[in-house]
Amino acid sequence: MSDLKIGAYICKGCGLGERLDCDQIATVAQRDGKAQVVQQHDFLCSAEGVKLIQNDIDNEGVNRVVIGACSRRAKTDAFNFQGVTISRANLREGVIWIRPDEDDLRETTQEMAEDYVRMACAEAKHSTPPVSAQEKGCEEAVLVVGGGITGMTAAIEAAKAGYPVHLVEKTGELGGYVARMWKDVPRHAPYTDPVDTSVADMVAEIEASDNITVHLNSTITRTSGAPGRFSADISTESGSTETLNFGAIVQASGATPYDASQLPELGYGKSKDVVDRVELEQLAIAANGGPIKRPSDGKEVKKVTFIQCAGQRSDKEGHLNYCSGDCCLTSIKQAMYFKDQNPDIETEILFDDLRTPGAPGEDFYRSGQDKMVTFRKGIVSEVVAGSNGPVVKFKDKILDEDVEEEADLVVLATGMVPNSGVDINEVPQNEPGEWEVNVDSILNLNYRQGKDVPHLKYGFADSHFICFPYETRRTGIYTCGPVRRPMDTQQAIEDATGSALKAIQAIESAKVGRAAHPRSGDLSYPIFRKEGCTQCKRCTVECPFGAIDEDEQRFPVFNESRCRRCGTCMGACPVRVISFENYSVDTVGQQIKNCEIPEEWDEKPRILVLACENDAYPALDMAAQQGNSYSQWARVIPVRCLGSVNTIWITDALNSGYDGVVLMGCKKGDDYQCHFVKGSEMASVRMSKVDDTLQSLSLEKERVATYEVAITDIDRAPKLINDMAETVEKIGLSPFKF
Amino acid sequence: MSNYNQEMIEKYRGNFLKEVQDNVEEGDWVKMCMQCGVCSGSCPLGPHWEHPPQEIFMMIRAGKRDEVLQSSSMWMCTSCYNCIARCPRGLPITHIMHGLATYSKRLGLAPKNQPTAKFAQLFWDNLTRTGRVNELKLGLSLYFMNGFSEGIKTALKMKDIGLGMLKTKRMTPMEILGGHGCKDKKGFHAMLKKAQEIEEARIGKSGS
Amino acid sequence: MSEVIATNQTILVVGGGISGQTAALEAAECGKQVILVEKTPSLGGRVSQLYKYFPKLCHPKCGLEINLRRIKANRNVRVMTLTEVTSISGDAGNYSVTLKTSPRYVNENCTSCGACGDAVEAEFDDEYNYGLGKRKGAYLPYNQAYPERYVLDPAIVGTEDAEKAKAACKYDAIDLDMGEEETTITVGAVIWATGWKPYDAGKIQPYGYDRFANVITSVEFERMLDPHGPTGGKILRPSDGKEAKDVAFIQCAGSRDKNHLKHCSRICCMASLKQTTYLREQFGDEGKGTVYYIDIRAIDRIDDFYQNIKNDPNMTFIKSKVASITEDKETGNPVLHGVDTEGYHRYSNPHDLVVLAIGMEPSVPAGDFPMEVVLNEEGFVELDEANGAFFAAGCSSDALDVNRAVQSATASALRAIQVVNKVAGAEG
Amino acid sequence: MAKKSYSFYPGCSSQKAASSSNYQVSVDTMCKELDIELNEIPDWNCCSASIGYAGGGELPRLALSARNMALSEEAHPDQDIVATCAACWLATKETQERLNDNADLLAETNTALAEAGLKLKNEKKVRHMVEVLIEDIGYEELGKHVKKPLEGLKIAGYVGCQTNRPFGIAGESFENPKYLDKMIETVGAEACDNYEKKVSCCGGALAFSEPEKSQALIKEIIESAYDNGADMIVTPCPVCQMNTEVYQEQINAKYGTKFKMPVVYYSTLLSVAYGKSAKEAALDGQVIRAKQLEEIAGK
Repeated sequence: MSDLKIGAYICKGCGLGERLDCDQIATVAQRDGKAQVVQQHDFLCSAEGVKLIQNDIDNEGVNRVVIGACSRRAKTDAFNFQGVTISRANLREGVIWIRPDEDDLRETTQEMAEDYVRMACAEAKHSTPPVSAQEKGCEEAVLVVGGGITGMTAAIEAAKAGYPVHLVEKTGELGGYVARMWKDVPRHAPYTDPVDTSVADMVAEIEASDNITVHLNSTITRTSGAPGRFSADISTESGSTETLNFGAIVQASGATPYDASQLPELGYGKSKDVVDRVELEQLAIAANGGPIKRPSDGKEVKKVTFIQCAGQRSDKEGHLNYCSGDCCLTSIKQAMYFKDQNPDIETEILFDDLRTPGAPGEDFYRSGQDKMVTFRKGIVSEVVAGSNGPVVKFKDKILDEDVEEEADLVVLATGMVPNSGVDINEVPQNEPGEWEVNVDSILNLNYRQGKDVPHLKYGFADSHFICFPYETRRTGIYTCGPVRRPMDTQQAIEDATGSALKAIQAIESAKVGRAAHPRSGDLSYPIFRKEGCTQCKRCTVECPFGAIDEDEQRFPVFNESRCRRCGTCMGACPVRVISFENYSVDTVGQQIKNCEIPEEWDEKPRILVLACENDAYPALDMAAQQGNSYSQWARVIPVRCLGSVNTIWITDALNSGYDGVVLMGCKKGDDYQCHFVKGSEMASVRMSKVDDTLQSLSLEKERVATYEVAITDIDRAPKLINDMAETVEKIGLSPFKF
Repeated sequence: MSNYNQEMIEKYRGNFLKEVQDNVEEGDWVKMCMQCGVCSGSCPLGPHWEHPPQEIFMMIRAGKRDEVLQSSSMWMCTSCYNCIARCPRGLPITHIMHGLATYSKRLGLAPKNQPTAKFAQLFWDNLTRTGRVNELKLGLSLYFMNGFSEGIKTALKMKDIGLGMLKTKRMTPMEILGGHGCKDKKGFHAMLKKAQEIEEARIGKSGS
Repeated sequence: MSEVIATNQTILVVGGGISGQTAALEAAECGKQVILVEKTPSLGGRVSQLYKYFPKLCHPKCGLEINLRRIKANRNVRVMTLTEVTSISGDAGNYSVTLKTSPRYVNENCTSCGACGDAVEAEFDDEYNYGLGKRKGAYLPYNQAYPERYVLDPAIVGTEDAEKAKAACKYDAIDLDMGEEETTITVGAVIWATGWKPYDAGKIQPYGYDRFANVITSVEFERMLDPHGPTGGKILRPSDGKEAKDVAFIQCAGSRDKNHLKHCSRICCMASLKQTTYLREQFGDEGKGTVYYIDIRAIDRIDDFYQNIKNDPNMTFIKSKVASITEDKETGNPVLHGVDTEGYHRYSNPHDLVVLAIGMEPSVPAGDFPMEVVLNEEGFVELDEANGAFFAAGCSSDALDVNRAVQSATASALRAIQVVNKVAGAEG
Repeated sequence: MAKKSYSFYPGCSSQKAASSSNYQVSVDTMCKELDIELNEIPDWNCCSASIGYAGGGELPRLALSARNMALSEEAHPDQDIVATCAACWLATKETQERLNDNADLLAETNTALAEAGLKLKNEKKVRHMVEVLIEDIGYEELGKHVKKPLEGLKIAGYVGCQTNRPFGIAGESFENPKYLDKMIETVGAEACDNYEKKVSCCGGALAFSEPEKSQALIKEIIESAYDNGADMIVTPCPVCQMNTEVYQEQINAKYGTKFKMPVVYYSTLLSVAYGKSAKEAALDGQVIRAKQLEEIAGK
């Protein structure tokens, strides 16, 4: 890398030229910002303006580009230069749009603009253009854990795209739960009749594929590494272990049918003729298309009653709180087993809400009705033994009456329990250097934070479940199928296909050292200075993605391709030995320091705003776009995540005379909205300790405020800044102005 | 009649849904109801129904044979077709109601004093006599359907209306003497007889 | 327009909503070349018009910001707005696709400074707000629009307004001579992510959407909540601007109905449950919601969202498809008529406002596809070998929530990659 | 416009001295003006409306309408069947659809028809007179014949049930059909836009057997017309017309109302606007006289 050379480019378009003294700004860039090249342009984002900059890069050796124009969110197509750092001083959205155009405000508006240019130059000075990480993994194989319909699909689809796959199944055969079904719900129009499960076809396809290696009777006894360079021990029942390398992992560990013996009130265990959904499949397989016979005496079933939501959607002890999603379709399918064999068999489905969504679902429901399956909105209280079979006691909600009905067979539509391995909050990881296989774990990760992918509510494996359903907190490991959300076969197949793509993407990204979601493509990575490290473990504990391990001396071990570049480790580090090339304690710290702090008698406070770059910062941009305004005293710096905010920035700011600090991050807690999951939570914990700092400086604690700000808080975000300005006015300026 | 009822009870042994499917006009639609209740809420006579259509469909599935067939509810139907127009599952509810009414009557289970049941029969009898409705005779037989003295009372109550109609020549006492009718009464009656026979044969056959 | 470079290893993604964005990005981040075409002037689709997502009650614009940033940063994705596909011919791995691009009348010079918008006078119904508000004839489709460029409404071209806009622009960004352009490109696979549109509520005649001001659709209700939407984020009745504190939600408005859409639109139950929280958010204990439903389909692990709302004493659930709505002329209140089927109770309930949980209809009607495609009866694209390398993503494949749409889009990206990888393999 | 010819099914109530004989008079007047030829189906029979169900089963009822259609095919093989009565139209059209959908039923019906020496092909359309006016003549042409615009009159278009559901008029909705309003405007009068009871049921089927129930419904229909400032009601259905007109006195007696709302047929309205005499327009058939129309007709 050649010598650092800053080029500062000041745009005069979009009213900047009229509202600001751009010559003065150029002078500031040169004088304070130490920019070697400074240019002004009437229309910087025009082809001509872009060419001007590119020319300086190509011919003048400019390698730190400072652009004083619009927000970093705007004109990204134009200001897209390779091999240099780009710092954007937000003069448009951040200054002239957010401040009223009035003569007596010109001075403070100009000060804002000048500060932003100083700050951008300071950032430029302390950044280096990121180059991708050293530890590029180049393994191409995908490890698929779980040989059910989900895992088989993931394997087949990844192989079809040309990637080698190892499919690990703990039992002696592929197919999982679906293989134990007589038939499945249709997956293609017309959605009218039960169809073949297709397990046999898939097994044949897997066996025929050169790209897929199957490991039966096998489990994963240890997984280490990172995307592009995972290493997994595949151990068989007989005790042999094979260690193989992988680029990415798909966890398709599925779900276990709920244990119906927890439902004695529904007659399970008391009457042989009360069965769960799995047992009904077995009865159907045994019947092989002939009459289904009941377990107690082998009598042909003439009347069967299905009880929906058995042990589900209930907060009773031992029940599942959730809806397993596929049981309505499954019961309709199973009722059709009877009807298709003999239309005179009475089949009744007792439900609370019938859940057959989408086009396929509703078609299948209608088909069930057409076959004269009887649907009844009824809440079952009890199933007891009768003289000829189980008696179902229920309340018919439509007819508003209590009913007792005898049936030959009762089927409990029981739910699914995810096989998500161990809960890392409950099961501590082995100490570094020690290792013990946990038989309940799916992946046996050697990660510092625990052996499996973190769990969400009700034990489902981690997944961001709205915009980015595949994002787990373990980079390169993708959960799919019912382990992450209850789902039917059709959805599991779709989900598996998606997860196979994510695995392939992780492999391709790892090859070139690019970050995974949400900073996908980011080439920066954490640089760690071991000398200063005190082995405090905060970074390893706080990393939302479990990317950092510990060596035996308790020094952190960074795994770049597991890292999502949020900077939470950097924020956590008390001795500030962690940084990124283009985002570090210095790049932000120097921006803070390079803002001019007026003398106390000027009565011009300064408020530092650290805003999440994805939500709060765009909210402020959009506020500007819509003509809102906020205090001229504010200086806003975007941060990757509030989790990356190191308290030193706060302390430094207060020490150097800032009068207030506002932190804007995302919602935390169960319904967190932080893209880095725990970043904003970590920040709030840290900030709660800032009070001590304030106390030690004899400063009022109102001077630092932390808020949860959403991207839609277009009115609120400016107001929060103004609130701080008012607070400062009330309590007075900081005494730390030198 | 009651024999027929007994026959059906034995034939279907509690599977009333199937009985309806086999024997009631458009009865094979009953299974398709999803209990949304839009029919019940759409009926202009709604408040007068003991059991609205959607509930009747549920009762059929729940095997409440007597309660359904002896109900006066189906006789509330005015054939306004609101329910049909709105039913999300496309059930021809009006026709099912008519079908249930017919079936209950055939079984001898229809409520004995249901006025519309009587009127509907009178109407049918009236029109099949000559092929066309004789409004005057229909009116008179209606007034007297509950006996002579009731009939006089009703006729008196309705006399102003009759007078109005007479005055505007929209009614004529001459009609009592014969009035309108088809010429080919023979063919007309033979056709109806045949249709009746075919239908009875069909019902007798069904479900067996 | 600069030349579009595409080969039979390029993936064409049609539709710039959440599904199309996802499919394009997931493929591009695997290193594939992608062309993303969008019919309207900007990316975002339906989700950009939502206030919040269930079940986390987070803001769709947050995920949209991430996706837009990914698109801005990725050189493998080329975005073409105002562009539609008019025909597709050829076979999997080698399709010839004709694209039609309508004029924006604004070129790349646009800085989105807004001067043109200030200069013009004519106003039009704002599509972004489902017509609840107005926008100018020169406009930015919405505050997060990408590309962040203004558009001229074709209706002002040729009028004085267009000249005013042109005169106001300092950057020579307004080009009134732009015309429709046709481009033919070669691609290996097509991902069809054209999404859904709200069913035409006026067709559900008994609910009087076209007759009663205070009967609105769920998508319009979402716009009301936007702090910068047509009501400034307040839940107000269109008839008189009064706060609507007692709101009825009618489920299956157009869905599960052979007179309208035969299918269940899946999202509407959760959407209404979510919208009941807006009442709490805005009016506290004074907010009252009543949900009229056939079945509450709060599927899978988010059933607890339903349970929580059911336990809220201010929220009432009535198992009933509302038969009809009339209007109380004095109060302007819509009055809902029907039967609570649980035990047969008739009701005639007045509410301040009625929100129709409107169904999802495939955006592209059967018959309007640019090639022959296997659809189901409801008009959704089936996953079928006969479709070759034409893969549906998101709501063009079924009525899906965002989570499932994204899953579907990700899966379709892999299916497309399988095709182009095969082409690449064959070509060495 | 060239003469248009149809096979006509008048129905029982339109016969001489029957309850809607006035309807027939005004239809004849209107058709003459519009050059519409109605050829009566020879020897037609009653359709059994929708009340015959208790006595007749499904097939006998279908046979009734089938006979009329077969007779029409025989006598006027090239002509669509047109009915003026809503119930007649509905019963016939329903029969047509049922038999079209179900080949077995058609075969059975033909077996029955054979007893009367008839056979049904079931090919010609079954239409309501209103459809002829809207689709074959058109509003514009209807307007061209107006000689005396009915200015100053405010009229509530009461569509009722059976001309509206389940088939209705093409392009119109079940809940808010607008064709009567358009006709009202075509003849120069003002329509009540917001007439809420436009498609409410008058309880026709129960008018005789349970009059208190049907009269409660009629009361609302009349009341709403008054609320909307209507001078009169116009309707396309003889059952609706009769029910809403002749029971007003009884309703007044029971509820203490003072209803005296004329209820006329669209054909009467058109006839008056076309400059025909009160007698030609059948205004003498009104039990509640439509004085404003009489005045116009008398001018």
